Amino acid sequence: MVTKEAVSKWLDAMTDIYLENQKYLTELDSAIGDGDHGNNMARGFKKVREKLPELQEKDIGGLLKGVGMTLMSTVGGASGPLYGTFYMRAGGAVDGKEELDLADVVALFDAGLGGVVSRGRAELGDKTMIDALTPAVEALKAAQEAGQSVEEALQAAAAAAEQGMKDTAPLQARKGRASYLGERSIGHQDPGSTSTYFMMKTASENLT
Amino acid sequence: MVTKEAVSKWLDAMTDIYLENQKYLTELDSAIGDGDHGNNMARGFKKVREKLPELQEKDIGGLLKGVGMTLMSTVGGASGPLYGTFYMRAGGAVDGKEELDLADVVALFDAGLGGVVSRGRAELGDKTMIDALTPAVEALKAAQEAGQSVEEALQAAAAAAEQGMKDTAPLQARKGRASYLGERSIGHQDPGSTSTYFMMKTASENLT
Amino acid sequence: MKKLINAVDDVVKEQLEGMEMAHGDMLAVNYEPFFVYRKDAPVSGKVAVISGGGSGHEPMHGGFVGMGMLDAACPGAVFTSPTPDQMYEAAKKVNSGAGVLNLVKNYTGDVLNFETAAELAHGDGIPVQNILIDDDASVKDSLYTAGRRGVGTTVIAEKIVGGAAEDGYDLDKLADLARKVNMYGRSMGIALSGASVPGADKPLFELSDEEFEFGIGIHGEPGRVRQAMKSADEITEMMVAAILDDEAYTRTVREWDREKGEWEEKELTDEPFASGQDVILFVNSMGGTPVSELYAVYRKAAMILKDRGFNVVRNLVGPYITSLEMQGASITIVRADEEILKYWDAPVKTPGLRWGG
Amino acid sequence: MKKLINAVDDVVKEQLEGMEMAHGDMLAVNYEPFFVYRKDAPVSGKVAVISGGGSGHEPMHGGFVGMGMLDAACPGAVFTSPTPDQMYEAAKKVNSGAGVLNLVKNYTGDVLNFETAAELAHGDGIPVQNILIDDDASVKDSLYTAGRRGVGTTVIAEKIVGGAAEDGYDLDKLADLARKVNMYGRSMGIALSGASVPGADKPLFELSDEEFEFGIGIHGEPGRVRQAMKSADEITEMMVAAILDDEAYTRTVREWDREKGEWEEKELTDEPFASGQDVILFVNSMGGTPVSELYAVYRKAAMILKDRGFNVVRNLVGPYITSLEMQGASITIVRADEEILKYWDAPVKTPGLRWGG
Ligand SMILES: Nc1ncnc2c1ncn2[C@@H]1O[C@H](COP(=O)(O)OP(=O)(O)O)[C@@H](O)[C@H]1O
Ligand SMILES: Nc1ncnc2c1ncn2[C@@H]1O[C@H](COP(=O)(O)OP(=O)(O)O)[C@@H](O)[C@H]1O
Ligand SMILES: [Mg+2]
Ligand SMILES: [Mg+2]
Ligand SMILES: [Mg+2]
Ligand SMILES: [Mg+2]
Repeated sequence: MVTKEAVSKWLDAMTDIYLENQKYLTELDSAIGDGDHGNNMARGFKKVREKLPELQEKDIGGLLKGVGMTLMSTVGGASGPLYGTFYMRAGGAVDGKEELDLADVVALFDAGLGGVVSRGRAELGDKTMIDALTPAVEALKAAQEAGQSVEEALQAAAAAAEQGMKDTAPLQARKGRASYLGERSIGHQDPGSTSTYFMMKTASENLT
Repeated sequence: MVTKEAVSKWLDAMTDIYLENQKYLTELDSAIGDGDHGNNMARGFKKVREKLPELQEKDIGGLLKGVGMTLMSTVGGASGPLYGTFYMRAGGAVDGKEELDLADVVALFDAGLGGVVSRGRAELGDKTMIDALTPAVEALKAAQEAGQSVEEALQAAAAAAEQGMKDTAPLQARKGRASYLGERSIGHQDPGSTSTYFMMKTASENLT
Repeated sequence: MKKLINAVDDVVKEQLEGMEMAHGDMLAVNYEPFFVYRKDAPVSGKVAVISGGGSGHEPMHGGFVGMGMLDAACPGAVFTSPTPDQMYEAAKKVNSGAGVLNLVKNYTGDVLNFETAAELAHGDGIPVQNILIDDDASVKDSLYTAGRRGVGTTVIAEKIVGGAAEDGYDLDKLADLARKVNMYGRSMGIALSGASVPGADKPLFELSDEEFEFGIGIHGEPGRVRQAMKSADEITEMMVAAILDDEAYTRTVREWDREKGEWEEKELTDEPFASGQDVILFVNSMGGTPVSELYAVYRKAAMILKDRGFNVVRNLVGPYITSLEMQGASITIVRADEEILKYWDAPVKTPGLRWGG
Repeated sequence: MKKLINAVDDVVKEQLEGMEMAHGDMLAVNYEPFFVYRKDAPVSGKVAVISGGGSGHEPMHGGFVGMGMLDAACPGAVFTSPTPDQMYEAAKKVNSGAGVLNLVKNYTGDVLNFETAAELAHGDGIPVQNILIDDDASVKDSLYTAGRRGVGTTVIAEKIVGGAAEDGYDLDKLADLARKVNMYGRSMGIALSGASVPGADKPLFELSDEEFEFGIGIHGEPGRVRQAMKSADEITEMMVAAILDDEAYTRTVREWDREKGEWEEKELTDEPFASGQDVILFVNSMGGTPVSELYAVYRKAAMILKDRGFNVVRNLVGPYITSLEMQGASITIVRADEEILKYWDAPVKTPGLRWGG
């Protein structure tokens, strides 16, 4: 079972990884966007870290919804409402819970993905965070069907996200700022899919 | 005797020398001014060349006054009214003449110098064109007293102007734009004294 | 990348403080969350007009807050869309009861954040509508992109919609006018240099002394093509041709259905320009290009328009929608009719645009 | 050095053409010789106000031609004073019989050319006076320099003198007001980058990413000292201190004696600023610095003025007296009294400055 402490550890690890990779994400965004994705994620998760003590008072659903609200009102840009919606929906899927089993974990990420799709209306292959998130959720579902552990499932999801992220490089962007570059977006990895991979990677290392 | 043709040749040679040295004069002005002295002189004398056929109809006095009017209305900046006044006064000193003897030549440059001083109110050593023009006029007067030829007198004047020009380098400017640099103007040769030296040099080569 | 700033994190806040200190007669600033609002808001009976977007485009939008233009402007971080709480709090502050019209530049971030804000305002019983500005003719295909970006027409729309709001238009009529101005306007931009966000150690893109970027947005995004540097006349010809020869443009936008409380998709088609039309010609600096150079561009643009049978009936020349210190310019042409001209000419009193009254 | 220009020799002419095409409702342009004049000049019974100087400082001066400000502006080549025939022809065009006041920035070239022009106008029976603007506090000593340069106070003086001329001041009263505004104003400027004149292959001075130039003029002249780059607050403190702590400044100016038809020397002394005074605070961009950064400077300047007991009663923030695309800013502080405020507030309708009326 995944405890609330594990979820907090995950959020903490995510803050670290976004701060460590602020420059890297921003560089990816400079190549095909406006060079702020790293700053956006760092600004958002610094605020999450600041609020964590207070948010931890709630159950896991409330905690994640609090994260969503925080990102929504500090990140801005495209990724702010998208990740904001992700965590709000993810929290909604595990409302009232103090612990999560694999079914809860799957529901959490699946609901988050649904939120991102309904807000951003991107399709698979548009070269967005969806391209990392969708295979990750599929991997979680496959692992669940195969009767694997939470740990195994999240490891498979992180690997799928990483592959999805890498697979964005050859794509031509059709959503977000990168779409304005037309063919010039080809050959660059999408920054949002990269921040999503970091989310899945830290999940696999902490949600145990 | 200096003929009107010689005066025309002088104006023509001056046009050439200012066009050839447009960049050089501008560079001198960039160091301690606003980087336009070469352009100003070139603009003015291109117009002089254009008007020369028409101006040549007049006597030498009228010709030089026409040059002054032309410079006055095409050069602008500090050098426009200064050289404009120079040639207007110089022309006034030889009104009605079709030929010049040494006394006329001395009177011409002396009157020009007087015009520059009364317009610009600079003193010797202020690091301006005065610093080349004053010794040149003094040399002319000395040559006249020593009973030299026009050619010898103008050669002495050109040499004196050159020395005066070089001697501006160690001076601190007290007039014109260069004065705003304070001590930073020291070590640079004054652009206006350089254009004055070109005037005297071409005079010595053509007013024969 | 030298700038007149203090700590990078304080840039937006301090610029807002300076604005409030300089223009306290016209506007005030809310600091948590950030929004600039009309000193006398809410104006009784008037629909409130709100806009917003990333900072770095000044005077847009904060400089357009005041009588006859915006009731509130919501600045995000530099080049980053603002967050929904800003627009939501601003709406609550400036709504007089007649509702709020949000003018939203079409960037994914702006659209998503303004949509969330509209949902929140609606939840509070505030009549609300979002109208998209998407006039950047450098973006060709709406199917394979996030659609045309909102650029120069935003300034023109804020002025005209602001004038009509002052004159008592209700929310639906105002939304119709805003949609029309947007559909009548098209823009093209070029850059001679890149812009660098505060704290960055290099510009977002770099151009050599021999090239310029054609078809740029206003966020330091690189444009569509990089070309060998040309004369002002040639560059202006390229820009004007791109606007006048632009074909019909169709896309699907989302507007708010206040009855159902949900987003409604609408297909809109902008007709191409046609000879004989009256137009407003707006020549804009990207920030680092001085107004003197804009006049060279204006000259050629006006000549081409005249040659092609258009009547330039109004104009605007200056730095109004900028991209930090980027050197470059944009041209916006907006077809004008009687209603548009009436509200273009209406008095306006803001730090950035001021006439009449 | 990329610019939006065509042939270097046509730069000024084409910019004037663009200006005339854009602002034909307010002004017209004479092309041989160059001057911009008020559409409705000569204005019956009104003293005409003329200014001029090198091009490259736009909107000054051409952008200030119109109701309530200048009757004519005479642009020289870029960074080069205009020639006397321009001011002389302009004077003949705009003189209504009430005479002409020339506002002359103190640069050797401007002074000499305007003096010649005044002599020519006088010769034609036009009542004329030249008033010098010499407000640049970065120039310390009038004995060992050509005296203080005319910078930001020029804009303020053109507005106030233009307002008073509109109100019927006669030539002598107008000259007194112009002299007073100049003596009440002081400025300081800094640059973050150099400017390059059209056609030049490099800027007039170059600054590394780690330094700025303190005490610059508006012609791309290098300043007095080069320093390590600092924060906006620190730079603003240096500029404001240089202005407020500047001591009494004495110099000899030449004004025209219309009776005698000759130049008369006058010794003038500007008093230092004193706590408790009302002031106009003008924060200006040198061209390449966007208005957003000016607000950071304005914020700190206004705070310092308040701390030191001054009342900022009016302000102006934007690119008004520029140096091509130079990045940098200047601060001008002008002591204000009732007469000055009356004519600052008076309506003005020019391309560059517009309010009221
Ligand atoms: N419509 C969309 N749906 C899903 N993800 C999107 C969409 N548009 C953009 N993104 C993601 O957002 C990322 C950019 O985020 P960010 O740089 O923070 O915002 P902005 O583009 O507003 O500057 C892109 O790399 C992409 O993965
Ligand atoms: N008051 C003065 N009297 C005589 N010569 C002067 C004076 N002021 C400036 N000059 C000369 O003018 C030259 C500069 O001319 P120029 O660059 O054409 O004009 P500007 O300084 O207006 O740009 C200086 O190098 C100096 O020799
Ligand atoms: Mg981005
Ligand atoms: Mg010079
Ligand atoms: Mg962004
Ligand atoms: Mg000059």
